[in-house]
Amino acid sequence: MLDNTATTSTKSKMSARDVKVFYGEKQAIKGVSIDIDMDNVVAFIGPSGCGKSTFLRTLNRMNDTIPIARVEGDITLDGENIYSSSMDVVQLRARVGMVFQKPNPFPKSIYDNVAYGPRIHGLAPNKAELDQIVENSLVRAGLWNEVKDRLQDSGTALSGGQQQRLCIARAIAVDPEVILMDEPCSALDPIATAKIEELIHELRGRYAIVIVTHNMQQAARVSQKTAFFHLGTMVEYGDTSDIFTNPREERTRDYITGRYG
Amino acid sequence: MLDNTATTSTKSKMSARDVKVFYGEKQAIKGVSIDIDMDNVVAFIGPSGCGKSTFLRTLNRMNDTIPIARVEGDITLDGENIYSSSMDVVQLRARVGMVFQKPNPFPKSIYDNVAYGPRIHGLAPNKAELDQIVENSLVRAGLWNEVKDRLQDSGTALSGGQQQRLCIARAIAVDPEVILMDEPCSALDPIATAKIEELIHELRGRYAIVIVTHNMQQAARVSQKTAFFHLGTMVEYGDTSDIFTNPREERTRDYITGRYG
Amino acid sequence: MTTTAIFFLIAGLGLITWVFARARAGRFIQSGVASVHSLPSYHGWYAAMWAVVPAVLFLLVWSTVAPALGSYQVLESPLAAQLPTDAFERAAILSEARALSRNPDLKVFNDAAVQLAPLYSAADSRYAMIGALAAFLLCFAGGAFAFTRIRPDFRARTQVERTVMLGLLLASLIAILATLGIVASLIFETVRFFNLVSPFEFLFGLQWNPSDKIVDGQATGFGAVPLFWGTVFIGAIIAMLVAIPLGLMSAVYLTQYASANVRKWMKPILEILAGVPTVVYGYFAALTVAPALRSFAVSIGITDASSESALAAGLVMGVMIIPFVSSMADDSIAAVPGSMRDGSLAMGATKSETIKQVLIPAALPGVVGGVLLAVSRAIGETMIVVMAAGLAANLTANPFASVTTVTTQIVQLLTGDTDFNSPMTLAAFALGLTLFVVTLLLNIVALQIVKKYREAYD
Amino acid sequence: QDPASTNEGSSRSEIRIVGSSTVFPFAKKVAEEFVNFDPERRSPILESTGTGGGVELFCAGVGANTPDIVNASRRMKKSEFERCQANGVDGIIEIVIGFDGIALAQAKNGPRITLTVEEFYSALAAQPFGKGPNKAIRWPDINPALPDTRINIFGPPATSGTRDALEEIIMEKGCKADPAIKALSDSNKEKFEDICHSIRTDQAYTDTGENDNLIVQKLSTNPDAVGIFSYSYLADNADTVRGVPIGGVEPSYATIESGEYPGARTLYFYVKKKHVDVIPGLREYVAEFLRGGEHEGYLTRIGLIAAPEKVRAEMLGRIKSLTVLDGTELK
Amino acid sequence: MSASNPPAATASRKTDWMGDAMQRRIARRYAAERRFKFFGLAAVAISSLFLAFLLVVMVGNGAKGFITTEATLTVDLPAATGSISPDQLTGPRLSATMASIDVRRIFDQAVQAQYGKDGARYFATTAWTALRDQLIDNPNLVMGKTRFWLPTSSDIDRAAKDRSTPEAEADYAVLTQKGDVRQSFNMQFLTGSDGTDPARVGIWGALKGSLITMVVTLFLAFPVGVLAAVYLEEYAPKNRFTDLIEVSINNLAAVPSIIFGLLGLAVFLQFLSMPRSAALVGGLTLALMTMPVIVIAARNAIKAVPPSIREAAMGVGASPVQVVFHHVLPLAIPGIMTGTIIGMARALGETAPLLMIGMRAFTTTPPDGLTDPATVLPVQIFLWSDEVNRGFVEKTSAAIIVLLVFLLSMNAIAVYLRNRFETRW
Ligand SMILES: Nc1ncnc2c1ncn2[C@@H]1O[C@H](COP(=O)(O)OP(=O)(O)OP(=O)(O)O)[C@@H](O)[C@H]1O
Ligand SMILES: Nc1ncnc2c1ncn2[C@@H]1O[C@H](COP(=O)(O)OP(=O)(O)OP(=O)(O)O)[C@@H](O)[C@H]1O
Ligand SMILES: [Mg+2]
Ligand SMILES: [Mg+2]
Ligand SMILES: O=P([O-])([O-])[O-]
Repeated sequence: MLDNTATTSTKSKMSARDVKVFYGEKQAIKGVSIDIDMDNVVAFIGPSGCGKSTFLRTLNRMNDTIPIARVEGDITLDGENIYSSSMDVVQLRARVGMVFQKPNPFPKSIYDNVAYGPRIHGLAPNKAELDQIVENSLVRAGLWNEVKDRLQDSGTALSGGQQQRLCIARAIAVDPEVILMDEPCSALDPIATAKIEELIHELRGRYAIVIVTHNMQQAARVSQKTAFFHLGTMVEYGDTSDIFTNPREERTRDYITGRYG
Repeated sequence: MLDNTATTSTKSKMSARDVKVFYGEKQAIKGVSIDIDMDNVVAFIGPSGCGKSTFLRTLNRMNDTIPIARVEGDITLDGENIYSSSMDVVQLRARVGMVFQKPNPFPKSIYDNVAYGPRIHGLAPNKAELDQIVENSLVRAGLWNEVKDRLQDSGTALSGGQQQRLCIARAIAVDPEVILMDEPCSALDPIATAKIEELIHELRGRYAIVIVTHNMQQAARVSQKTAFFHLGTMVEYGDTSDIFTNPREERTRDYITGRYG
Repeated sequence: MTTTAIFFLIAGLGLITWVFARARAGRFIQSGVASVHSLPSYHGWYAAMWAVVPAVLFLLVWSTVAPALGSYQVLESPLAAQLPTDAFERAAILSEARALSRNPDLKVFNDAAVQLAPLYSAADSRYAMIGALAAFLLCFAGGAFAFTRIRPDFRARTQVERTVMLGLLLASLIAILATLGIVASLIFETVRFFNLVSPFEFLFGLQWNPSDKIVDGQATGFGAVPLFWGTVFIGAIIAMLVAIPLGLMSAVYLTQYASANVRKWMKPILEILAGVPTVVYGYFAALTVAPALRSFAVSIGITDASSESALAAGLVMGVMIIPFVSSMADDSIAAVPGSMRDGSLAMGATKSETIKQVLIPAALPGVVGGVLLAVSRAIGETMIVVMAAGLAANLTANPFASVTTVTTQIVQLLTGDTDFNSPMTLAAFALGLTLFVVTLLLNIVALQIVKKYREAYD
Repeated sequence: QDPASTNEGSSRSEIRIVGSSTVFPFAKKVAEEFVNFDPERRSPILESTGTGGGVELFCAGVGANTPDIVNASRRMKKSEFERCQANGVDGIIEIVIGFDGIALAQAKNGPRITLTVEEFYSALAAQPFGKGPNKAIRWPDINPALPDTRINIFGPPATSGTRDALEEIIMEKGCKADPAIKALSDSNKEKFEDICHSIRTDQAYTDTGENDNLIVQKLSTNPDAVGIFSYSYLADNADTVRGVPIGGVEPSYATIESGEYPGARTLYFYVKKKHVDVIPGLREYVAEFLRGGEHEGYLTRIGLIAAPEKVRAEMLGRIKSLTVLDGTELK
Repeated sequence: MSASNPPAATASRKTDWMGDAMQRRIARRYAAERRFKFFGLAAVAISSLFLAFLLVVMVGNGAKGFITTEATLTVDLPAATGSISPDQLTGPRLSATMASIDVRRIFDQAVQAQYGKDGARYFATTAWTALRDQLIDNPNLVMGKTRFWLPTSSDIDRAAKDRSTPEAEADYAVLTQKGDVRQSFNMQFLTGSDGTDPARVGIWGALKGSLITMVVTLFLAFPVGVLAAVYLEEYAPKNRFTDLIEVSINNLAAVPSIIFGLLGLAVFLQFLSMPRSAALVGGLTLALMTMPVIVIAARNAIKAVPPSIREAAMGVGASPVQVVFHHVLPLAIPGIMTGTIIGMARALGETAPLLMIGMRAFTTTPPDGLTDPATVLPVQIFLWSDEVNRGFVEKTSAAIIVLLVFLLSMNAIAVYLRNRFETRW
C-alpha cells in the first residue's frame, strides 16, 4: 500500500533553518529545519495543535496576516530568503500556492474563481489566453469534464470534493512552484478523498507539494517523505516508508500506533 | 491491548428496532436495530457524519430538542417504549444519562453542578442527604479527592479532564440506569483520557454504558461490544475483539485499516 | 466657466491620463520586459491620482478664497468708495451685488447693488479664470510627473494602495475628531459655568430654580440633584421596571419557545418598537398615556396626580427600550453554548428549569451589561421626557407626580436662547457634560462586562 | 478691512425674529400673511425664545448673525436697553402691537374658583408677605370659602415675559395690599421685590414650557388645576377652559381692552434701525403686523386685543421715519 | 426496574419514578413550565399590543388629517377685475396679469356677497390663497364666473369630522343643508408647508428639509463610515492609536443624541459661524451621530465574511487592498446597506439635536438649498404637538403617519435585505 520510491534530490526547492514561530508570548514552533525538494510529496503529521499548520503557513508567509504571529529563522525559496524585505509577499504567494482544509471557493463563477489569480497578476494579455489558462488548470485538477458546461455557475454550488479540486485548480492557475495543502481532505468523503489523492499523485514532480494530514494512512499513501511534528518541534523527518514501518523515535512510534492524538 | 472478555447478557436493557431518523428531508439513520445490555460497554465507531451521535441521542430522546428531527421505529427501555406518549421525557432522561463530547459543566459551583439533578428531581429530602449524594457521585467519578476542599469553586475552573469527570458525576448523581457518552475524550489530553477510560471500566456493570468514539484504539480498550456505523446504517455489531481482529464486512475492515475516515 | 464644469473637466483629464498611462505600462508587458511589478491599470490609477488629486484640492481651497479676492477687487474700485461705512450694510449691498451678478433677474432691494454687479461679474470671472488655469496647470504637471515614473519595475500598485490606506486612515480619524469636538465643546462651557456656580452646589444642591440673576458673581438655583433624581427615576427605575421583565421574557419566549415562524414575524415586529421615533412616543405619552394614567390615579384615590407624571414618561420609555433589552438578552442567551442547555435537558430538567437555572444565570453578565446599556440610553433619551415629563424639579418618589430630567432641562435652557454668557445656557452644557460622562461610564462598564462574558464562552 | 466680513455669509435676505412666546402666534400669522401677500418674498424665520432670551439675543450686536426683531410681552427694561447700547445696537424702534391679558384659567368641569389679587398672591408667593415659607397646600388654607382642592398652578418659567408680567402686574398688586410692604417698595426695593416677586418652588407651582400649549390639555384633564397663560390661548380654547375671575373681573376682550382686568399688559416688538435698510422686507413686515392688528384684523381674531387707532397710526409713523427709542422712560 | 446492583454500591437507593410523590412533583414541574411559558407569551403579547395601540391611536387621529372640508364660493371674476382679454393670459404677460389681481380683496368681497357680513367665519383665514393657487393653475377661470371649493375654517372642519363649538356645528348644519360643503382629499397637506391655520398646513416643507438633511448625512456618514470600518477591521495595526479610534467610535455610538446637538451648537454654530436652522448643519450633526452606527454595522458585516475567503485570495497572491476591494466589500455590502438604512432611519426620526441648532424655527416656505432655514419632519411634529388650535391634533397625527410610513418602510427594506442576503457561511 505504501509508495516506497524514495527519491534523492540534489538541490532543494525550499529550505527552512531553525524556524521559530511565536503567537504573542506563546511559542508554537520551536526551531524546525527542513528541506523540501521538487520531486517529492512531503507529508506533515502529528497530533492536533502540534504546529503543522503554523509551520506550513510560514512557507508562503500566510502567517503575516495574523497580527500577533512572529517568525524567526530563515526560509529560502530557490535560495532566496522569503522573509527578506526585497521579497514581495504578493509574488511569493503566487509562487507558493496554498490549498486549505475547508474548500474555500470565492462566491463567484467557476471561471472567475480560476481566472482570479491570472487576472490580478496580469498573466493573460487577452481573453483567449485567459480561457486557455482556466481550461488547462481545470483539466490538470481533474475537474474539466465535470464543469466544462457550467463554467458560469457559482463555485460554491459544487460538491465538497469538486470545490476542493476547484481550489487546487485556482492555485495552479497562477503556475506556482510549490503547493501547500493543509488537510485538504479532512472535510471530504472517502470518494472525494480518493480523487484528491490521485490528483496529488499526478501533480507530483511538476510542483513541490507539502501536505498536512491527520490521517496516517493518507500520509502513507500520498507522500514520499514524512515529517512528524510534536509540541512545536519536528521529531522526525525521513522517507515515508521508514517513518511508518521503522520510526527512529519512541514518540513517533507511539503516535503511529495510536497511543495518543 | 484489547479487552476480550465478551459477556453474554440474557436480557437487554435497551433495544432499538428499525430506527430511522430524519433531519427534515434528509435521512440520517436508515433503520438500525441493536440491543444494549447491562453488563457491557458498547462502543459506536464509524467515519464522521455516519450518524453515531444521532443514533445515540435517540436513546434518551435528546433529538426532541432539534425541531426538524423526526424518529421512527421502536426503542424500549426495560421493555417500555420510550417514544410512547405515556413515557415522560423528563424521567426518561433522568434514567438514561448523557455525557457530551465537550465537557459542559454549568457555570455554577462544583457542588451545585452535581446537586443540580437531584434537586430538580427532588431526590434528596434534606441537605444532609443531598451532601451524601454529591459526595458519592464525586467519589464514584473519581473526582472527590481532587475537589473535596473546593466544592464551592466554579465547575468551569477545573481542568478539561476534571470537568469531564464532573459531568460524569453529575450524570450519575440522579442514579441513571444507562449512561450515553458521545466522544467523551476527544477534547482531552492523553492523561485525562486514560483517567476517563479507567472510570468507564469501573462503572461498567453498574450502568449500561454506550460510548461513541473516533479513536479505534479507545474503542478497543474500553468496550466489550462494538457497533460500526456507515452512512446511516449499522454495518456490523459484535464483540469488540471480533470486530477488530476479524470483521465480517469489507467496509468495516477498510475503515479499521484506515482506508477512509 | 463654473467650478462644477472645471471639476468635470479635470475628472475627464484624469480619465485620459488613466488611459494613456495604462497603455504605456501595457506596452512593457507586450514588449516582454522580464518582471513587471504592477498591472497596467495600477499605473493608470497612479497617474490619474497625480493628475486629479492636487488639482481638486487646489480648486477646493480656491473656491473658498476666490470670493474674498473678488470682493477685495470690487472694494478697491472708485464706485465702492460711496458704499456706506457700516460693515453690515456694506456686506448686505455687496452680497446682493454678487447675487445680482449671477442672476440679473433678481428683485433689487438696494440700488447701490445694481452698479456694483458688473464689477462683481468682472472680478469673479477673472479669479475663476486664474483658478481654472492654475488647476489645469497642476493637473498637467501632476499627470506628466506620474507619467515619467512609469517603468516596468515601478511599484505603482504599492503607491496606489498606500494612498488608499491613507484615505482609510483619514476616515477613521473623523471619529476621534468628533469625540474631541464633543469633549471640547462641553468642557469649555462647563468651566465657564463653574466660575458662576460651584461644582459642589451643582452636583449636590437640592434646589433647581435657574435664573439669569447673578449675585456676588454667583448664580443661584442650580442645584441639579432633583434633575438627576428625575432622570434616574424615569429612565433607570420606571422604564427598567417595564423593559426588563417584558424584554427578557420576550427574548426567552421567542428564542426558546416560539416556533421558527412565530419568531420570524414577531422579532421584526418587536423591533419596530425601537424604530418608532421618540417624538412619536412623546406625543403618544403626552396625548394618550398621561391623561389615562391620571384618570386611573384619580379613580384609585390619588387626587393630586399630575397630568405629566413620571410614570407616563417612564412607562412609554420602557416600552421603547423593550426591543433593546430583548435583543441584548437574546444575544446573551444565544451566546451560552448549546452544550449547556443540552447538559441540563439531558439531566431531565424541563425547559423552564433549564432557562431559569442554567441559561439565564449563565447569560446574566451579558444581560446585566445589556441592561446597563439600556439604562444609559434611557437616561439620554430626550423627546419623551421633554413632551411628557414636565418641568417641575421635584424630589419625589411618587410616580404620579411630575419630575424633570437632565435632558428636558437642556432643551428647556437652550431652545432659542443661545446667548453664550448666560448662566442658564452654560448650565445646559454642564448638564450635557454630566450626562456625557455618566453615559460613557455606564457604557464602558457595560461593554467591559459583556466582553468578559463573551470571553468566558469563547 | 476684514476679508471675511465682505463675504456673502455675513448678510442674509430673510427676516429673523426671536422673543416672546406670547407674541409668537401673532408673529407667525403675520409672517405667513407676509409671504402670502407676495410669494416672492422669503419667509421670515421665527423662533420663540421667551422675551428675556430674545432680548439677550437681540442685544448681542448688529449684523447678520443677530435677529432683526425681538417680540416682547413686556416693555424692554432699562438694563436691557443699556446692554443693547453697549453692544452697538443703538437705534431701536419700539412698536406697540396691542394688548394681552395674563389669564388664569381652569377646566370647565372643575370646581369654580374666583380669587382676589391678594388671595392669588398668597397662593403663589414663596413667602407671602415676608412671613416665612408658603404653607398653603389647599385653597381653603387661604380662604375657607374657596373649593377644597389642592393648589395646583401651572405657570410660565423664569425666562418668559409672562412670568415677569405676572410678578409685576398681578402679584405686586396683591402684595401691596399689606401696607407695611407697600411702604417697603420705597424704602427697601430689594426686600420688596424679594417678597412680592418670588414664586414658590414646591409642588403647588409647576413651571410649564413657555410655548407649551399642552398646558391647555393638561388643564382639561386636571380639573383642579389652574393655569396661567396668555389671554389668546384662553380665547382659542374657550370650549374646554374658562377664565378665573380676579377681583370679580373675568378676563375677556372687553375687560382687558378697558384695562379693568388686573392682568392686562401691552405687547411690543423692537426693530433694529440699522437692519431696516439692509434686510429686505422689514418695513413691509412691520406694516403687515400693524394691519393685522387692527380692530377687525386677522390678529384680533386669534386673540390679540387691538391697540387704539391712534397708537397704531403712531407706530406706522415710527417705522416710516425710523424714530428710535431714547430709553429715558424705560424702567 | 430491576437493575442489578453490584454489592460495591453502598449509598445507593433506587428512585421510585412511578411513585405518587414523584408523579405529583412532576405534575407541579410541568405546571411551572406552563406558567413560565405563559409569562413569555404574555410579554410578547403586551409589547406588540402596545405597538398596535400606538399605531391605532395615531391612525385613528391622523386619518382625518388627510381629509379637508371645503365650502363653495362663487366668484365672478370678470366683475371684480374688469375684463381681462385672452391675450393677456398668454405667454410672458400671464404672470403680470395674475399679479395685478388682488385675490384677497376679491375673496373677501365674494364671501360677503355669498355668506353675508360674518361670512368670513366659514372659511379658513388663508382660504384666499387656495383660490389664488387655483387661478394660477388654471388662468382661464379669470374669464368667467366660477364656483370654487375652498377650505373651511378649522372649527367647521372639526364640526364636519367630529365635534366642535356649538356655533360651528350650527354653521356646518346650514352649509350641509345647502349642499355647500364637501370633504375631499387634502392635497395641500402633502404639498404645503408650515403655517398657522391647520386647514392649510402641509408637510412638504418639513419633508423636504428632512430629505436635504438626510442627503447631507448620507453623503458624509456613509463613505466615512464604511472606509473607517474597512480600516479598523482589515488593516488597523493593534496599537494605542487604533485603540483610541476604536474606543471613540464605540463611545460615539452610545452618546445621547442631544449631546450631538450641543456639539453642533458649540462647534458648527458658535465656533464655525455656520447659519442657524440650516439643513447643512443638521446634516452634519446627524452625520456625526450616524457615522458610528454605520461603522459598527459595516464592521460586523465585514467580520462576517469568512476568513477563508481572505485566505483564499491571499493564497493566490492578492494584495491586502485587492482582498478587501475584490472580495470582502462586495460580500459585506448587504450587511453594510442594512446597517446604513437603520442608521439613516434613526437619523430621520431624530428630533432633539436639531432643536439645539435652531431647526425648530417657523418658516412657511420649503428650503431650497443647504443653507436655507429648514425644519424636519419630527421637529415639525414636535412643533405641531404644541399648537393651541385643536385642528393641529389631527395634523400632528397625520404627520406622524407619514413619518412612520417612511421609517417603517426603511426598516422593512433593512429586514428584507438582512433576510435575503443573510449568508450562513
Ligand atoms: N492565530 C493563532 N493565535 C494564537 N495561537 C495560535 C493561532 N493559531 C494557532 N495557534 C496555536 O499554535 C499551536 C499550533 O497550532 P496549529 O494550528 O499549527 O496546529 P496543528 O498542528 O495544525 O493542529 P490541527 O491538527 O488541529 O490543525 C496551537 O497551540 C494553537 O493553539
Ligand atoms: N441538527 C442537525 N440538522 C440537520 N442535519 C444534521 C443535524 N445533526 C446532524 N445532522 C446530519 O446528520 C448526519 C449524521 O450526523 P451525526 O452528527 O450523527 O454524525 P456523527 O457520526 O456523530 O459524526 P461525527 O463523528 O462528526 O460526530 C450528518 O450528515 C449530519 O450532517
Ligand atoms: Mg491545522
Ligand atoms: Mg458526532
Ligand atoms: O411672552 P413670553 O414668552 O416672554 O412669556
